[in-house]
Parts: sequence; structure tokens; C-alpha cells
Amino acid sequence: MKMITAIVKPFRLDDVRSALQEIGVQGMTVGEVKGFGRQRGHTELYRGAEYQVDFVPKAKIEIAVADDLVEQTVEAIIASARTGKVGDGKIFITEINQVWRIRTGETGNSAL
Amino acid sequence: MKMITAIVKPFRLDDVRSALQEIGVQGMTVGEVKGFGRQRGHTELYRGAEYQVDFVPKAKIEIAVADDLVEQTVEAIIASARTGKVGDGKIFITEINQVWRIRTGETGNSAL
Amino acid sequence: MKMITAIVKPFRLDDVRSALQEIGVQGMTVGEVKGFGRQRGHTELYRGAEYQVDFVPKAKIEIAVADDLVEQTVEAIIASARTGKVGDGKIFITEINQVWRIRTGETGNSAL
Amino acid sequence: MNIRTNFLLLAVLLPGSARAAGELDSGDTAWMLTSTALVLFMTLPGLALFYSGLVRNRNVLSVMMQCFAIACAASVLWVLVGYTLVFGDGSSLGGLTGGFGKALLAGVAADSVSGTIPETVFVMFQMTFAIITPALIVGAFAERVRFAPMLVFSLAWLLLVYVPVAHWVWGGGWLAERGFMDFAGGAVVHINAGVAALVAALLVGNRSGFPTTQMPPHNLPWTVAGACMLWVGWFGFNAGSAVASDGAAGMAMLVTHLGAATGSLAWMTAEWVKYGKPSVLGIATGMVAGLGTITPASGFVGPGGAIVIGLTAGFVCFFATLTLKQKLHIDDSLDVFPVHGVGGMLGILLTAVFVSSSYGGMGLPEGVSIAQQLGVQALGMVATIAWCGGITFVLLKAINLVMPLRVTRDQETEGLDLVLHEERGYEI
Amino acid sequence: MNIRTNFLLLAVLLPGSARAAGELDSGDTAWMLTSTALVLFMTLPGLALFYSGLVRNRNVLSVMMQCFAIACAASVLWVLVGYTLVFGDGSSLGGLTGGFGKALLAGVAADSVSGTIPETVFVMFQMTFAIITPALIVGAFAERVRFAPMLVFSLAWLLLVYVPVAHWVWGGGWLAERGFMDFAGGAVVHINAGVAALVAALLVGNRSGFPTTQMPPHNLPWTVAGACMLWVGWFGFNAGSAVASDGAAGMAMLVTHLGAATGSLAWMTAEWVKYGKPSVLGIATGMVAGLGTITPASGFVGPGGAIVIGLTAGFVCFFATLTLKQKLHIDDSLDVFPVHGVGGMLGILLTAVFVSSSYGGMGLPEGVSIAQQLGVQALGMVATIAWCGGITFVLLKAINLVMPLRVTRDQETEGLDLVLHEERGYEI
Amino acid sequence: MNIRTNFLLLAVLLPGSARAAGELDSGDTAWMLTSTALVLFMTLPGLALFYSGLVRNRNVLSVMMQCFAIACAASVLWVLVGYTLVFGDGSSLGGLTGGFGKALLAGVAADSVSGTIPETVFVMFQMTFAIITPALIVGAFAERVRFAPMLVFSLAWLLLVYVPVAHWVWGGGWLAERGFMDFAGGAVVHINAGVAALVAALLVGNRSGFPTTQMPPHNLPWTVAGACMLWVGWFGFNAGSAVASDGAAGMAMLVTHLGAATGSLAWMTAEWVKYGKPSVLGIATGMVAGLGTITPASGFVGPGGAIVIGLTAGFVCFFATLTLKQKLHIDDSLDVFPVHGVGGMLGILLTAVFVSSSYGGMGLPEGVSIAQQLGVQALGMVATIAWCGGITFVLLKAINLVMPLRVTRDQETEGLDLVLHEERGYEI
Ligand SMILES: Nc1ncnc2c1ncn2[C@@H]1O[C@H](COP(=O)(O)OP(=O)(O)O)[C@@H](O)[C@H]1O
Ligand SMILES: Nc1ncnc2c1ncn2[C@@H]1O[C@H](COP(=O)(O)OP(=O)(O)O)[C@@H](O)[C@H]1O
Ligand SMILES: Nc1ncnc2c1ncn2[C@@H]1O[C@H](COP(=O)(O)OP(=O)(O)O)[C@@H](O)[C@H]1O
Repeated sequence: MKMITAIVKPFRLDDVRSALQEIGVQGMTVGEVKGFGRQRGHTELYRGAEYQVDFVPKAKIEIAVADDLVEQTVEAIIASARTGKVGDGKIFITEINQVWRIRTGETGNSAL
Repeated sequence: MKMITAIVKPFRLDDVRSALQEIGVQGMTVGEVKGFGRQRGHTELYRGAEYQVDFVPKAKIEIAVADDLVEQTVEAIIASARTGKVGDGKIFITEINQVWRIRTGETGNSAL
Repeated sequence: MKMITAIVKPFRLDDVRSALQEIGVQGMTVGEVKGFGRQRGHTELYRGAEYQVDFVPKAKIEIAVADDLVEQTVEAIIASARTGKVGDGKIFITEINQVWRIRTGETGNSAL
Repeated sequence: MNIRTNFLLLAVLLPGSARAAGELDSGDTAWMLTSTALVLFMTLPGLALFYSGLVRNRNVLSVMMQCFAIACAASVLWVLVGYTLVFGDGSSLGGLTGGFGKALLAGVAADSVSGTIPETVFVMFQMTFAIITPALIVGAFAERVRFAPMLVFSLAWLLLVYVPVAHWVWGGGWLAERGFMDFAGGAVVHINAGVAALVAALLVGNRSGFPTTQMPPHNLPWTVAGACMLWVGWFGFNAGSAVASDGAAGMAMLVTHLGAATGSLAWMTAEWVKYGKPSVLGIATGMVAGLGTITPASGFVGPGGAIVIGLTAGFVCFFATLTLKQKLHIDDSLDVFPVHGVGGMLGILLTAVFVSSSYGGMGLPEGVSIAQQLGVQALGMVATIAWCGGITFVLLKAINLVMPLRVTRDQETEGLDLVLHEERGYEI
Repeated sequence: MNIRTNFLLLAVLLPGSARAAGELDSGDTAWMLTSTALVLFMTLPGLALFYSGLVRNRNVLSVMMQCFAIACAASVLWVLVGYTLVFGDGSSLGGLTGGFGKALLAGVAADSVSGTIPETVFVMFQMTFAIITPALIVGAFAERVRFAPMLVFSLAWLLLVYVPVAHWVWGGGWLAERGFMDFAGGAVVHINAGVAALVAALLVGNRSGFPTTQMPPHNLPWTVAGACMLWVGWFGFNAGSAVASDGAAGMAMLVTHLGAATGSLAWMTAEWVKYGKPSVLGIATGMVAGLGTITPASGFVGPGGAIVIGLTAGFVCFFATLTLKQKLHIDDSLDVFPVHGVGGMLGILLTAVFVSSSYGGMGLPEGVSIAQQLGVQALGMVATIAWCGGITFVLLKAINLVMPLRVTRDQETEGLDLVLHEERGYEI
Repeated sequence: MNIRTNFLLLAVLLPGSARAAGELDSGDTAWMLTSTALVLFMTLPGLALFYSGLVRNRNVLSVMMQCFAIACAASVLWVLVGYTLVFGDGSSLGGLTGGFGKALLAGVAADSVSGTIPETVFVMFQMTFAIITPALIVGAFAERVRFAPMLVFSLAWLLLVYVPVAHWVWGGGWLAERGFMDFAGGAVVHINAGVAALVAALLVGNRSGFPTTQMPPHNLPWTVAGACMLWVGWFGFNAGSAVASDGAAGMAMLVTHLGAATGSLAWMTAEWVKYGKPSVLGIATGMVAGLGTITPASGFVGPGGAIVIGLTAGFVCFFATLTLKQKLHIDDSLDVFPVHGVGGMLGILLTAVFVSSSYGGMGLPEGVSIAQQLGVQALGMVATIAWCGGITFVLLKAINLVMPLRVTRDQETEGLDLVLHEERGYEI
């Protein structure tokens, strides 16, 4: 089983969710984060002091999937999150050793 | 060493924390996330426009533990987080290669 | 490739970011979390009810780096995040199987 | 003696009221128009902010909704029958209320005059009191009651509790005849609201998790902003109760302000001594306590009396709050009883003392001693407590049979905003 | 018949106005100074809060900035030429506007008197209406227009639409002469703002993502607080339009309040029936609808009429809002047209009915029937719609040629606060 | 010449004041009751919101607490000795202050009259000025001072700085005798607060991290809401300083409003030119600058003068703010000196020019030239700066010896809300 972690532009979140639903992904967990990278932040003005804010808002999506669905899922994310402009984000794949569904105590792929 | 990541209902957070403290877990890190899964969201009403919100608020708890404590910890989480209703959440186990305590520079289990 | 996850004191975030930039780290993702550990929380007062808040605010920094940069990165974080007082936080290293840059579809180290 | 019914009398006694009653005075009218706006401002947005900041995130809108809907519905009820049953000529229901002659505001035209102001303005000014009193009660059962029964209760309570008591005290009823002193609503507003709150808290029951789970306010700056608005609006409440723009109004404003200031300082001091730190919620709560307590006295006492009353209010209400919540574990969630109820009682009693010219007040009526007045005040207080407590109890029991007052436990967990109103407070 | 120009006349008809015009009355002045403060309070902070809570997080400041900048710039424009073109003696531009005699407030000194109040106060009171009207419009194109063209539009619109219509109705222009009844601005303020909003929404175009993407309000408590401030401030708006502190003002306050309360209850009921749950945004919107609708009628109708008007307003504006947004998919983002425009029209027409003494109103002029008055009201309504619609259209088209009204799609995504003002609302 | 002491004189000069002094006028009283409410509204909640939105999240409550506690404590101090030392008959301490005759408000009864209003109202109105002035100062040392020494400082400062200067200017003291013109507090309130702020910022020292670490406001909509309340409340501040409901009050309101509007537009323009974008914090700060600057002039100048004064204020205070913070790196955290101090000085000086009837003002006293008046104004300004600067310096040094002013660095990092008040602002 794999955990797919995608950092995407927040306003693309709904598109990504739809795309994932279409390929049959049943669940995901999303957090608000601030990203730092090639994408420039913005300047802010405060009573005559102009300063640079380097962090830009991003959404972090975590999706646990069975091994054979990884490729398809990654493709769906890339297709739906991409704007072609700098700051579109990253996808990371990590290994999950085990998973439980708290409600039923099920483990393994059926817990997803 | 393992990282235990639990997605639970937010109002169960205090119970989970107590349960973990009881079995001797010394530390954890908690974030606010939005979950998408089998649990239905809710409808919202805005001047006559009713719409569906699919994401539900969840708490994400991360606990790094020594390998031999994983089972016990998972059991404590399940026992304390479970309501028996859909949306109770998941637990994921992943491998940690190394850990440091920033204050002391300690590594390994003693850094937890 | 490795994911370095650092839990640090929030007001050290800017220092850590500078330190990482100096050693050439190009990107990172930051979330606000609440930590529970050896560092005591604080008491709050509400119309005569005094109670203990155990969670303290922390920043969670995630940095994906090539394997050969891990050590250097960890050192930079420790140096910049450390105050020497309890609650300075932890660093966890986990394995990343694969990474994509969404904009370009690049994978591997060049996607970072 | 009561300013509202007896302004003719007071017009002779007090400075600046050389105007004959029955003849409209544009200055008095200006101040009463303003006072009406100020008292409405106390409920909307004042109280709505004060209360909604104190609850948890997920219930912020439900509290605002309660205040808002009560304001709307109470206004209509007031115009239909409330006004006449308090202030209508004659009496009905065996003297419990005023006559029915002004039902639907019959006979209240643009040129009707009440004292030296248009009767429409008097109707409006009094309406704002009928709005805020039931709105104060909702603090007791915040975060757990259903909206429909809450609204039914508020309206029935207005009719069966507020209206009779207001008639007794301000409408020329039996307490007014006995010389009961309640300038701006220590009994009519604050004891009434406080006692109803206590009964409601007991009947509705504690919030699930109380008192073990902490339920800190979700937005304290919001609450403090509401408290400030209450303070400013209270000038209309008390100084407006002079129903004139004159020295009586001026003195009422001065003592009101001093009550607020010293109530705040007393509560702040109590916290500082007991916990080592003063809190902003504490100072603001002390302000409300001071204001609630000075309210009945505000047309009768001088600055010295006001300072004593305010200080006493701050300390007494502080300990009342601790006792109710921490000791007795009664979840009067936003502390309506210990602040308004206890403050109102304290104020009603202290009025008898500080009205005396020996203590810098406006003076007791000829031949009445402090002790005698204290007796009258105690009588009115007990009557209000008994009537309000009894009717509130029966009313809530009855409503609960037909429409359950509480949401389910799951709904309480999810929060009333989503469950009852399909809305969320913030998307920040 | 119009209270602003004809207060001499009304002074004879209405209670408490025994004061001779031309002689300053301190009570009237006090109320008008207060009313001025109240109406400014409606825009700043009232409307600014009401509107800015409804938009998304990233545009909260842009809306506040629009309200704020309009208030400042409109004030200056009003003093320069606005006041004279509405209220100046004589007429210019073929009767479209008043004379130029008081440009730059020439001749308005500290001792100039207008009716029974200082002319400076009259200038200020009227200025607050000239501030809020263009500010209302910004709700239509929130979250997507650039700041500079918005400001240019607002000022040009004030001069070319508001000023003439206000002159026709309140400045002794052709509608006033025909007996058009618009006590406090049903046509001048609400129809004008509503129609301009509709035209602007159509020309500027929908927000990107509308109507598929949900755009829920980012801070509803904030919006409700603003709504409450609007309610309180509206007392100055309507009761201040009596330009006196007397029975007319008192009745105006009473009917205004009832319009708000019943508008709220009607909208709440409509939601409750249709969706099973009442929302706090609904009740607050109903309140604005009730207030907008009672505005033209507020000096003419009695409490019974006010209740009917308020209830009608709540239901009608509710369905208008549904239709425009959900059916026609026109992104008048904060519903300015269905609430203010439709409410204003409704109020203008209903005034003809409820002014009649048969329906408890102040009475129609001698020899005028309800039908005849309805004709006059319809005429004024149509004239306002036509003038406002036409000029607004041309104006926006013209400005868009020189300076594009809309931000780019990327800027819209990033949010106007950062893109236009280099600020963010919250760092919480 | 000064409106507060000399209203007898002005009653002859100005319109609408045909009332004899010593006889209560209900209209004047109504306006002064309202003005009192408005000026309290400026501090609570106005200033509390304005300031608390500008600090970081973790200090939001500490700033509100400072404003609140100062309001309470200053009120009591004012009643005890403040009022008499400013306005009491005769003089004490070698003419530095008024006499002690009205200590504890001795002799101020409900029927005491001051001019045409109850003396209680005059006491209250002036009290609200004594509240806001020390509250303004806290912006200078926000986010780093301990609560107890802050409170001690504020009270001592009120007594040793505010009270004497107010006596000199408004209480018939030496500056009043020389014809110093300060209608509503350019020197008494704004220069005083500004200079004290500068001294305090220097002595307390910069916030840790300043100026390298960015410290953006945590809640700008909140700040803007507070700014709007300041604007509305300022009508009471300036137009209330006419102590009458007449043409003088009307003109004061008009020029005040214009000062605010043009100050805003000037600051907005300055930012637009310099940074390419106007900010909402900028326009709101310009408004405060405009209002602070018009304050001393508000009873003396006409609309034209007000526009010039407002525009100048916006530009000058803009550059003063840049200079102090960006160039000199003095952490007067919320810019009290560059906005209030500089604005107050500017206003005091410009008053001498625009009071002249040649520039549309109310006119200089017989035989006084602009240059001569400028001399008097400069004298009063320098005297205020010197007295205030000196006493503030000594006071802070002295207090710091006994009770350290600053929290520790760790406490500063953790935030004053938790460290000093055991509370957190938000749980959202
Ligand atoms: N090495 C990294 N580790 C963790 N997160 C990263 C890393 N590099 C980038 N990110 C995240 O991805 C986001 C986008 O990266 P950026 O370099 O701005 O653009 P792009 O995705 O087009 O390469 C960043 O805002 C950050 O949240
Ligand atoms: N595949 C998944 N990957 C990541 N998080 C998931 C996944 N499935 C569910 N979740 C998280 O678990 C929460 C609960 O899942 P849900 O399907 O609603 O109910 P249950 O836990 O009872 O199966 C979701 O809200 C989401 O946060
Ligand atoms: N076992 C753990 N798993 C996950 N996070 C932890 C764990 N232990 C500590 N943390 C995180 O590290 C933070 C600091 O830990 P703490 O024990 O307070 O001090 P120190 O870092 O000095 O050992 C905690 O607030 C928490 O966020």
C-alpha cells in the first residue's frame, strides 16, 4: 500500500477531488499548508513598509491507495492539478506498512 | 521506529490523547485536516442556494513510537477514537529511518 | 530520496527557512500543528475556571531532499531551530519512493 | 416611585424639566429617539456579539440567530399586545396587566404625546427593553437548544413574565403603587432574565461534557467588542429611562458609567488577587455586572452611591459566578444568573440605601425610611423571583412536552450552526 | 409631497412642530446631528461589514476599501457640486438638476438655517445618503473589479444618476411637483442602487466559477454584525428624514423598525418552509429587504401598513433573489438588485396604498385617490429605472474602454486584497 | 478663545444659541448626552478594535485590556480629582491646575447647570476625553509592556500631564487667557498623546525583532471596523465640543467630516504614487490623521479650510510615519506620534491660518493677525510638547525603577495574552 502526498494549488483542490472520485478513489485527507519553492510569493504593504512574503498557500492531499492504483492516481492528480505555471506542486510516494479502519478494525486494502 | 498516523473525529482528540498518555506515549503532533470518505458531508444554505460540502473536519495525530509499542498504541487509538459510526477514521503505519531531538541532538528511540 | 519532517517552535520558522536556503534547499512545505510532549502547556482562565491547555503550537516543516543532502539539512535545522529549552522539537526521516513535479511531469531528484 | 409613570411628578422635582407634560419637547424627543437606537444597539449587535464570542466556533451563528429572531418576533408581539398590557390605561386580568385599549397600538398616532415626547417614541423605547430581556436569557442554554421551541418560549415568556412584571413596576401596577423603585429595570429586566436563566439551565440540563470538558470562548475580541457596545448602549437604557433630556438623564448617565467602571475594576481586582492575573473577559464581565446592578438605582443615587454599588457588584457577581459554575456545577452557560440575576437583586436592595439623601441620593419620599424602602424593595424582588421562577418552570416543562427543547447529543457535537441553520460561521 | 422640501408644510400638519421654520430648534438639530452620525454609521462600518463578510477571505479588504474610498470621495464631490445640484435654488441643465448657486457650499455659513436646523447639518445629513447609495452598488461586482475604474464609476454615477434623481424627488424637481412620495429614498437610494447593480453585474460578468463553484461567505458573524448596524443606523436614515425631532420622526422610527422585524420574519419563514431550516443570513437579508422597502413609505404609513409592507418585502425579495441567482444565473454577487432594487420598487408602489388613511396612513393629499397616487409612484419608479439603467450602462461601457473594469482571471484567483492592495485580511 | 469656557461669549456670536446660559436647554442636552456616548464609543470599542487588529494574534487581548482598564480607572480618577483640577473654580498648584472645590464632584447635583446643559453631562463629556487620551498612548508600546506598570503610568500621566494641559487650554488657564485656540483637543489630546507615545517608545525600546522581522497586522478588517467607529464617534468629539446643538456644532461636524475624507484621500494618493497600490490600512490611517489634525480647528474653520487641512494632514503624516519607522527605526508600534502627534501640531498651527475669515473661517478675534495667532499657537504647542515630554520621561523612568515596564523576551515571544492575562484571542 502506498501513501500519495500531493502539494497542489488550493483553488485546484476541487478539480483534483473530482478527478480522483472519477477513478474510484474513495477517500483522502486534506490539510492547509504554506509552500516555499520556485514560485515567488508576493509583497505586502504596511503603512509604508513593503515586505516580501515568501510562503504561498497550498493544499496538501494525502491518499492511501493499493499498490496497483498508484500510477493511475498520480496521473489523475497531475492532469487535474496542472496549470502549467510555476508552483503547481509536487507528488510524493511513500510506503505504508499497515492500515486500520477505526470503525471496524479492518486492516489492509479493505480498510481504505 | 514507526510513525503512526491516525485520522480521527476531532471531538475524540482529547480521549485519544488521554488513552495514549495512559499507555505511556510521551509525545504526539496534531493537525487540523479535512477528510473525504464514506462519511457524508453536510448541506449548506446560502440565500436560497443549497449546496453539498463533502469535506468533514478531522484531526490528524502523528505519533512516533518504538517498533515494539506499535500494536499497543494502535489498540489504544482504536479503543478511544471509535464511535462505531461511519467516519471514525484510519490509522496508517509508516517506517521512520531516523529521528533527532533538536534540543539535545539525541537520536533513536531515546529522542522520542 | 528522503522526506525530512521537522517539528519546531513557530517563531523559529523564519530562521530555519533562512538556514535551509543558505545550504541550497529549494523548497519546503510548512503546516501549523499542535504539539504534545515534555514541554508544558499553559493555564487559561475563563470566568474563574482555570484549566490546563496541554497542546503547544508548533510548525511542521517537510523537506524532500536527495539522499546525500540529508545530513547537511538535518544539521542546518538543528542549528537554526534550537533554543536549548524543552520543546525544541523533533526531526524524522522517512523514505520517499518517488516524486513528481506536477508542472512538468519530471520525476526523481530533478523534480525537487 | 417610578420615572416612567411619574414623569409629571418628577418634572417638578428635577432640574430642566420646566416643560409641561402633554406638550412635545423636541430636545426630550431627540434624546429618546437616540436612546431607542442605543438600546436596540445593545441587543443588535451588542449582546449578539458578547454572547456569540463566548460559545464554541460551531455555535456562533445559532446564538446570533436567537438574538436576532427574538428581536424581530418580540417587536411584533409588543406592538400587538405587549405595549397595551404594560402601559394601557386601566387594568386587565385582575390587575396583573394593563388594559387592552391600546392593543395593535390603537389610538397611537403620529401626534399622540406621552409626557413630552411622541407616544410612538415611548412605544419604541419600551419595545427595546422587551427585546433585550428575553434575549439575555438565551445565554443560559446556549449551544444545546433547538431553535423553534426557543422562539416559542421567548415569546410566551415575554407575555407571561415580562409583561406583567413590567406592568407592576412601570405601568402603574401594584408595585408602583407601593413605591417600588426600579429606575431602568433591575427587577423587570435583570432579575427576570437571571431567574429565568437559572430555571432554564436547570431544566435544559448541562451541555454534554460539562464541567469536565473545557469549553473556552472561540473569539474573545468579539466578546469584548460586544461588551463595549453594551456599555455605550446602556447610556440609552438608563439615561433614556429619565424619558427626558435633562439633569435626571445626566445624573443617570454619570452613575451608570461609574457603575460600569467600578464593577470592572472590582472584578479585575478579584481575579488579580485570586489567580494572580486579570483577564479581559473578567474585566468585561465585571462591567456588565456593574451595569446590571446600577440599573435599578440609576435615577435615584449619586456618584458616591454608584461607586459603592459598582464595586459591590463586581465582587459579589464574581463569587456568584464561581459558586454556580465551579461549585454547584450548574451550566448556566454564559453566566446569566450570577451576573444579571444576582446583580439585579443587589441593585434593587442597594437602591433603598443609596437613594437616601444621607448617602448622596435623590432622596427618599417624604416620611419613608431606608428600612421601609428596603422592605418594599425586598417585596418587589421576591415577587419578581417567585412569579418569574414559577411561570418559567411551567412554561419550559409544557413546551418540552410538545417540542423537545434539546438537540440530540450527536447534533450537539456537530454544532447547532450546521444542524439547525445549515451554515458555518467562518471560512477563514 | 416630500418631507425634505416641504417641511414647512408638514410643520403645520404634524405634531410637535410648532417651531417656525427659519428659526433654529436645538432639539431638531440634536436629532439631525445624531441622524447624520447614524447614517454614516450605516456605511462605515455597517455596510462595509455586511458586504465584506459575504465575500471570500481573499477579497475581504477590497470590499471594505471600496466602501471606504467611496465614502471619502463622494463626500468631497458632494460639497463641491453635489449638494447644490440637488438642493440649490433654481435649476440647471434644463431642470435635470438644481442651480449652481451653492457650489463649493457658497453661502452655507455656520449661521445658515434650513428649516429649523443649521444648513450645515442638512448638508451633512444629505451627504450621508450620497455616500451610501454608490456604496450599495459595489455588492454587485464584488470580488472581480479593479479599484480605479470602480472609483471613477462611483463618482460619475453619483453625479449623473444620483444627483438628478435626488433633485427630481427631494430637490423640488418634476417628480416632487407631481406629488411623488419617497420619504427616505426608495427610488433615490434603493431603486437607483439596485438597478445600477443589475446593469453592472451584467456588464462586468459573473465571477469566474459562478455558478458551479460554491462561494460561501467567509465570515458570517461579521456580516450579521454589519446587518445589525444597518438596522440601528436606519433609524437615522428614515426617522432623520423627518428633518425634525417630533411625532413624524417618531412614527417613522416605529414603522421602520416594524418593516425590519417583519421582513426578517417573512424571509425566515420562507426559508423554513422551503428548506426546512431558517438561516441567520436569511433573517438578516430579510431585515435589509424590509428596511429597503419601508424606506419610501416610512413617513407616510402607520404600523399596520408597515407590517404588511415588511412581510411582503421579505417574501418577494426572497423569491427575487432565488430567481436572479439560481434561475437566471446573473451574478449580482451580494444580491443588491433583488434586495434593494426589488424592495425599493415594492415600497414605492405600496406607499400609494398604505399612505391612505383608510389603511392607517398619514393620508393622501386632498382629492388624490390611491389609484392616482399609484400612477404617480409608477411614473417615478419607471423614470428612475430608465434613467439609472441607461446612464449606468453607458457609463460602464465608456469607462471599460479607457480602463478595463475587471481584473484578470489569475488575479481573481489570487484575490483582490493581495493583487490590488498588497494586503491580507487575516493572519490568525 | 475656547469654546468650553467661553460658550457664553460664543452664544452671542454664533447662530442658534439664543438660549441664555445657566438655563438648561433640552436640545443642547440631548446632543451632549449623545456626544458623550459617541466619544466613549471611540475608545470602546473603536480604538480597542483599531489598535488590537494591528498587533499580532497573540497580543490582541492585551491591547483591548489596556484600553478597557484605562477607561475604567481614568473614569474614577476623573470623578475624584480630574474634573476639579481642570474645570474647578480658581486655581491650585500655582495656576498649573484648577481649584480643588469640586473634588469628588462636590456640589455637582442633578440640577447643577453648566452653560445650557446639566453639569453632570459636562463632567461626563469631558471624562470621555480623559479616557481616550491615555488610551491612545498604548499604541506606542503595544506587544511588550506589563499590565500593572502600564496602568500606573496611564493614571499618573493623566494626572500630571493631561490634567494641567487641559486646564491651561480649556479650564481658563494661561493658554486660554492668551487666546490659544484648540477647539476639541489638538494639543490637549493629540499632541499630548503623540509626544508621550514617542517618549514611551524610546524608553521602552523596540519590540524584539524590530525592524527586521515583519509584524503584519493580524486582523485588518477588525482594524478598519475600529477606524470607522472612530470616524463616527469623532462627530461627538468635535461637534460635541461646541457644547450646544447649534450652527457651531453643525459646522464642526461638517469640517470634521471633510478633514477625515480628505486625509484619507491624501494618504491613499501618497501610497498609490509611491507604491503603485493604495491599501485599506493606508486610507484608514489617513482618516485618523485627517481627524486628528482637524480637531483643534474644527470650531474655527470653514469647509475650504478643512479640505486643505485634511489633505495636508494625509501627506505630512504619511511621510512622518515612513520617516519614524523606516528611517529612524523607532518602534512607536502603532504610529501614535507620526499620526496623532504630528497631526495635532499641524492642526494647531493651521488653525491660526484658516480661522481667518479671509480663508473662510469664523474669524480671528478683533485686532489679532494671523501671524500673531500663529505665535500663540506655536507657544501653546511648544509648551505642551515640553511639559508632556518632560513629565512622561521622568514618570516612565521612575516607574521602571519600581516595576519593570517590559516583559521578558520569552514572554514577548509567547505573547502577552497568555503571559499576562491567561487567555487566548481565538479558538477558530
Ligand atoms: N523539496 C521540497 N520539499 C517539500 N515540498 C516542496 C519541495 N519543493 C517544493 N515543495 C512544495 O511544492 C510547492 C511548489 O513548488 P515550486 O518550486 O514553487 O514550483 P513547482 O512545483 O512548479 O516546481 C512549494 O510551494 C512547496 O509547497
Ligand atoms: N484512502 C484514504 N487516504 C487517506 N485518507 C483517507 C482515505 N480514506 C479515508 N480517509 C480519511 O479517513 C476519514 C474517514 O473515512 P470514511 O471513509 O469517511 O469513514 P470510515 O473511517 O468509517 O471508513 C476520511 O474523512 C479521510 O480523512
Ligand atoms: N513521539 C512523538 N511523536 C510525534 N511528535 C512528537 C513526539 N514527541 C514529541 N513530538 C513533537 O515534538 C514537540 C516537542 O517535544 P517535547 O517533548 O515537548 O520537547 P523536546 O523536543 O525538547 O523533547 C512536541 O510538541 C510534539 O509536537
